Amino acid sequence: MSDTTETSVTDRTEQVRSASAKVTRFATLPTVGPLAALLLACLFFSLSTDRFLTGGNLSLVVQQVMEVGTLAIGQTVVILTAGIDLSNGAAMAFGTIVMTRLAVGGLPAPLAILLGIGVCAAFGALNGTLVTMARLPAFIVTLGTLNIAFALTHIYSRDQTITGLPKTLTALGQTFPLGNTDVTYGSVVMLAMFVIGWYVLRFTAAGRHVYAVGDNPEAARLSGISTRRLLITVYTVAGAIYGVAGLLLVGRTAVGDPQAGQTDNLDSITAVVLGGVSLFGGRGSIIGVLFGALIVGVIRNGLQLMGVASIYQVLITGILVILAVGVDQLARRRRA
Amino acid sequence: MSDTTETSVTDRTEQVRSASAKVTRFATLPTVGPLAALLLACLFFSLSTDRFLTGGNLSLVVQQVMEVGTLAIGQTVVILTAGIDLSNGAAMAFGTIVMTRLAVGGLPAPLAILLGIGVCAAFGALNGTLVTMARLPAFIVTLGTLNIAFALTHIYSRDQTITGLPKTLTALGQTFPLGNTDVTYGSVVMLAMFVIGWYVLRFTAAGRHVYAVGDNPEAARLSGISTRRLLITVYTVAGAIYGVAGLLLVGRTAVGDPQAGQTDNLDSITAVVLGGVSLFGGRGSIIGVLFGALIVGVIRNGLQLMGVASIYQVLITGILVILAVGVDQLARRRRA
Amino acid sequence: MNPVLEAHGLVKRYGHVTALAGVDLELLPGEILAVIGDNGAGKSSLIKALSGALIPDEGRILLDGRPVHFHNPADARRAGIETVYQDLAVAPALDIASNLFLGRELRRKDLVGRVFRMLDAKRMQAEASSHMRDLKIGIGSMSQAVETLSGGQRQGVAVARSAAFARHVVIMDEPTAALGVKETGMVLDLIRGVRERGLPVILISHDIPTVFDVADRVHIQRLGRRVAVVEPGDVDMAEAVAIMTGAARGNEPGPA
Amino acid sequence: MNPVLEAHGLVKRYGHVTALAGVDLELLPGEILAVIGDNGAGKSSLIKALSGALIPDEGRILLDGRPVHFHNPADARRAGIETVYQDLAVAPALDIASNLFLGRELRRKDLVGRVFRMLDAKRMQAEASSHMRDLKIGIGSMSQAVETLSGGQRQGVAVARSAAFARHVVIMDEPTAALGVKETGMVLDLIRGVRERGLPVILISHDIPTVFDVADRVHIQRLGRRVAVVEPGDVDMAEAVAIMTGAARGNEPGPA
Amino acid sequence: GSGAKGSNKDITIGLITKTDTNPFFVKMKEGAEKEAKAKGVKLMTAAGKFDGDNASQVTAMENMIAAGVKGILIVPSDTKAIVPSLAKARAKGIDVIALDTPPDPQSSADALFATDNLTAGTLIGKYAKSVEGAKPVKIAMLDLNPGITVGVLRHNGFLQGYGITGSDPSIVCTQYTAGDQAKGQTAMENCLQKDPGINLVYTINEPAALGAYTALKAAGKTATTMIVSIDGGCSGVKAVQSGQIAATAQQYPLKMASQGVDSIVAWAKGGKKASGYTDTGVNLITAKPQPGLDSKDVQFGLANCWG
Ligand SMILES: Nc1ncnc2c1ncn2[C@@H]1O[C@H](COP(=O)(O)OP(=O)(O)OP(=O)(O)O)[C@@H](O)[C@H]1O
Ligand SMILES: Nc1ncnc2c1ncn2[C@@H]1O[C@H](COP(=O)(O)OP(=O)(O)OP(=O)(O)O)[C@@H](O)[C@H]1O
Ligand SMILES: OC[C@H]1O[C@](O)(CO)[C@@H](O)[C@@H]1O
Ligand SMILES: [Mg+2]
Ligand SMILES: [Mg+2]
Repeated sequence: MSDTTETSVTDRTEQVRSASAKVTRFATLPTVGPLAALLLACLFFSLSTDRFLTGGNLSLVVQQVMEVGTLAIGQTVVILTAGIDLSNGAAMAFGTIVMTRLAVGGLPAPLAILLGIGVCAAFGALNGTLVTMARLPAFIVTLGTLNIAFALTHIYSRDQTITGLPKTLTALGQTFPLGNTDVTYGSVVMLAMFVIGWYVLRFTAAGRHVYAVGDNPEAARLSGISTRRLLITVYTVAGAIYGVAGLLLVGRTAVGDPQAGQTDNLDSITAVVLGGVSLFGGRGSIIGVLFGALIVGVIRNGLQLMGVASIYQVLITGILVILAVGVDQLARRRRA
Repeated sequence: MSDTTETSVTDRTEQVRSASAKVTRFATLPTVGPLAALLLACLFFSLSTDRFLTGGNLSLVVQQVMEVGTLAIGQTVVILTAGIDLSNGAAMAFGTIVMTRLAVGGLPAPLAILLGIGVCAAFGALNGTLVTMARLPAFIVTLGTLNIAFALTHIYSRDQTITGLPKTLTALGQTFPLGNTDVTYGSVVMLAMFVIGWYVLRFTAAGRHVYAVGDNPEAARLSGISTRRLLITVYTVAGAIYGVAGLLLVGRTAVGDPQAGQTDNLDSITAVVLGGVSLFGGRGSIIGVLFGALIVGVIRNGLQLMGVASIYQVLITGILVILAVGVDQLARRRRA
Repeated sequence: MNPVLEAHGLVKRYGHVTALAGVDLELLPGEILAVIGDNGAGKSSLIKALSGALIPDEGRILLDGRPVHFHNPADARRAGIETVYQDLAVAPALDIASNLFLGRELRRKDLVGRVFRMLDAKRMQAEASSHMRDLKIGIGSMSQAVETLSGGQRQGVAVARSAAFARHVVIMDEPTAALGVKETGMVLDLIRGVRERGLPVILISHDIPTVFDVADRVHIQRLGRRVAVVEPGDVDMAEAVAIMTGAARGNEPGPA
Repeated sequence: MNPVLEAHGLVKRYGHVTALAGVDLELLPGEILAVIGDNGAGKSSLIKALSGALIPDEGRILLDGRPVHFHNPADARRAGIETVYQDLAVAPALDIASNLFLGRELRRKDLVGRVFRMLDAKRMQAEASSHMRDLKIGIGSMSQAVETLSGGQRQGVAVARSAAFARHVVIMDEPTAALGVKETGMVLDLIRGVRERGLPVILISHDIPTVFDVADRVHIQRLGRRVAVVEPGDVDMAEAVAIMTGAARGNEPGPA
Repeated sequence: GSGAKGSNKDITIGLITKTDTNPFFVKMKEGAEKEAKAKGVKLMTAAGKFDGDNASQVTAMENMIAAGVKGILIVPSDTKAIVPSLAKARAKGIDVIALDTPPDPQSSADALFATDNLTAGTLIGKYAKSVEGAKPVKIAMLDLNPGITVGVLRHNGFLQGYGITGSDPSIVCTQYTAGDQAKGQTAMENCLQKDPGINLVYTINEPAALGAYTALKAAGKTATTMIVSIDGGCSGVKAVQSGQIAATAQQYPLKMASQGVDSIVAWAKGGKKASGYTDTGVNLITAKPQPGLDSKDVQFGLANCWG
């Protein structure tokens, strides 16, 4: 055995690592796949229609995903803990009806907004409590609260669309110029929330705990993490985020719509999964989810710009969604 | 140390076991919870309205759940492997359109039925192939095929409800008298399929493998089970079962309806989870799923008989669904 | 000398399996107490009760002479008890440093740390590296996911964690089961080091020679009870094994 | 004597970690070949390659002198190779009998079995019981879920399975790591019994005394290569350990 | 050809319907496509996921504006909620025309091409009254969604035609169906549970009517119950022929579509912008005409039906 072999495995690996560390780190990022899929989709539509790659249109895509994108932030955190939230669209809808009705009824708009978000947070807290305290499966709990929120929305709104909203409520739907493109404030709010979510999940203890609980709840518990408190917090914060999504929706449509959000639960889960987050918890990045949400938005927008008939849009969306996650899978395998 | 201690742990336990074996076996059955919840729901509605507990009404409940119940059989098998199938309602709808259009177009009814079921099986095979060969998440794959099946349904049916069906296609919607109650043949078919599903899952090697793959896929693979072939088979068989559900639906409604099945994916998953099957795979009994499907049917029917306004039905359904799974959880804890 | 940690008459039943049938335990200050027993004797159940991972059906636990009721592992951790579980209790998808510091992450000391609670990833990586180096377990990078480690490397992570953070009592459930000769030696050194720091250690192991080498006293368990406590000087290994398997009588009233 | 199982120059890389760096192995008919090495030396990776659980990047495997390409564990199993994996590879929610017979369930011999493929649950329970009894592992009922077993009991299930079904080669990756003294003795007896049946055994273990007690030859691995093959009679334990840790030179060309 | 404002090829028109699942809208789309082809302009289509899905319609409008459409034809799903988006589009200089369903207020679109929905309701109300006469009836009303113009107009029209008010005790059940067959069936089942004696059913459209019929059939009540509806699609007229539906008010979606396309093209080429309401006509179709009531027979219905 020659002398050179005396360097331990540690040292050997350390050497190789430092050499190719940057490359690897990049390739290992769970967001590469979703990003690649997003860029491919953009490339495809840029080549298919020259209206796609304009500042105005890209800003529009972001604006269109702001509701589902924001919901997906809360959904991501819940799914990272190995949970699921079917109630998010319904809770959001109830929140918008609460804030718009109260505001139209004369309550100062900021207070109405706070109450609307608060109602959503309360739904989240209810979900979290049932999931942890009564140890019920998240799927059923949130299916139950979905029905409850849906019913309350229709009862409280008396099924009427609420119009004539004060300016404050629709402020986030306004735009400001960025270069020669108009950008909605709401888009900025969504992007900011993704950044905050990314920061918390990636750089704080609470974030690590979210991953740990989803990865191996027993290990998290044995490590002294209060899994119950964590889960209740997660669902409650997610609820509050849905409230913010509701505010963005009100900004965009300028009405309180009791029919809103009915397919948002599946849409937000789709963004999460397309973003590379595992439905089994503990794995994935929230930045991937932003790309996931944008993928869906880009597909819808691009097909529309290409003038594809609406039923064929559905067909092609089905195919493209599978392709997108296929690209992600390819990216993952390359680094395995 | 006294002599009596010389009996090994084995013997000691064996003794206790034989004594209380029957009781335990019963309490350990994962179906006790769903059954208890079902019975409680029945009890509640029997006390609330005297129209509930009649043969005619109970037969009606079974008939009303036969579509979702049958879909839930396929869904159960898929979920036991730690998968999920969002496409089942859409695949079923496409199957019904295929069978009804072909039959109305003059193809012999049995052949039309076979082709309809075959189309559903083909969708299942596509799902299974993408999930195993391309290793894509089941959620996204089946979301994609959901869209594809939905679009094909509307394109192929030209959005026309297909009427004037030959007798053979609607035969399963006919009734026969049982005592002084009329029972639909379709109900019997659904119950028979549950029994077959139970037999296969519980008493055959294939069934064990389904559980093993969902429980620990790596262990299953290392044990020499061909997990790929198993999964493709599971999705394909599930697809064929959705085709049968389509046939039952045609029997019940006597038309080919391109709009059918749109909420059936969530409804069938609900039945599965209410039935005590874990969404993480590998745990649960298909008999529980039958009870799960019936719970939803009983709640809907009972609230209806009580004359609850429909939006309040939604509200109460939300609450009752949570309560039902709470009862299941209680039953589980008692045996822990 | 008063015991640091005591258990009296702990009982734990799973259905009709009785894992603990009234077990007692005393851990004296600064000692290494080995716990040995056949598979299924209830060793893991015992230490799970001591570390709050399991709530016994009956019995009392005393820490420094005062009764304690651990409702969860966090309670025991707060009391300074660190535990290596037999099934390791690691989060496989998280990296080594995150696993080591799970539940007691280090925050940056600057403004960002205080106001925005930002973790000090660098310091955690560095400290993790140094703890792991102590064990000579040969792992490349602290940012490697635990699921990519070999069986022994994984065990090294769990052992390093407990040794690094214990303030009162260290409990290790078969910490060397997956370790090689060299690595086992390191862990034993580490256990002695912990004793040197004045902390008592409970060590569960099937490796009788090692146990007799390192332990001050040996608690022998059988069918969910303590059947003897012996000192390695007084009793030879064969005798201990005989008691453990029920071939010889221990110095405690055995299972009735 | 021609080897039953041979490997030549197996290489396996994970990113930039090289688990196997061109390892060779020969297993002779009817022998017990021990594989020892530090944590991370690539022992588990080696046997995974031999059992089809992992496809090596380079190298050849020969069974009875003929090249084989195992694409998955089922291929190796069909060739009569049974393996106990270090992480056990059991399905926790399934009962013991189901785990033992997983992938080769027994069907009833009557009409129901032939036509409706009904399993013979009774026979599987009974046979499982008898296999487990051989190991004296002390488990109550074969219908107990594996997740309710103690660490050692679980290992017993995996060991019993491999011994019961092997027709050609048995491979065991640290089969006694979690076992008690008595149970370890049983497993060693069982391994000798397998040899008596004429089947060769590959045994990975960190327990050097045991290895020297039971093995006919010892394959020493280091940094993903075989550095020596020794016979317990020719070399003493200290020497073997020295080779293993790199303190002494082995009888093979070491890692470059 | 080429007109005042350049070639027709440069003109794109958007059509947004409520859903892709109602044949009425499928036909409307086909009509628009045909007309667009004839005029040599491009047509873009989009639809909501369900009747009442405002969010998808808003998104579709935004995308069409981004695609540079000259005009948008829209069947508003939520007649109030869509208004802010209509205003945005019009502010960008786009010609916004509502089809089939008036937005609320109607002036929020440039123009409306639609059935006179109040009249449509009145026609079938009068028909039902003339069949039932003075007999006591139990009426079920299977409505659209709350507060949606087209639903409210037809509902009120039916009441006027029947000569009763909304609080009349003969109305034993009102349910929302979102104009969907499956929901229509559930709604009818619900109503029958409430009062098995129902013998007259008003339905917002033919999908709901077919759903109601299926429920009635399952309950064995088809012989004693009369269904009236609105739409006049080919399968609806066939249902009239076979007696499943007693009468239906026939609409002309192809007209709405083609007139809508024509009007946008005309404006884009320098003509006048259409404004106000254009009635696309409605006819009562029945196999059993009532004395004193204008109606067309099944033959007429089949000749003029769509789908
Ligand atoms: N969750 C559980 N459910 C049912 N039985 C259990 C459970 N956990 C442990 N047991 C049983 O309790 C007994 C004691 O288990 P324990 O894990 O404490 O043994 P141990 O002494 O640590 O064994 P080993 O040396 O094999 O690790 C065993 O018979 C085991 O099967
Ligand atoms: N999936 C994987 N990804 C990355 N690295 C891996 C993976 N599996 C194994 N390794 C690395 O390969 C090397 C060899 O691992 P292996 O499990 O074969 O070692 P071993 O000799 O069995 O060790 P032990 O005695 O601890 O079980 C280790 O450094 C390990 O970290
Ligand atoms: O759902 C209501 C819609 O249904 C129709 O009657 C077509 O079937 C439309 O005229 C109406 O807008
Ligand atoms: Mg143990
Ligand atoms: Mg190993």
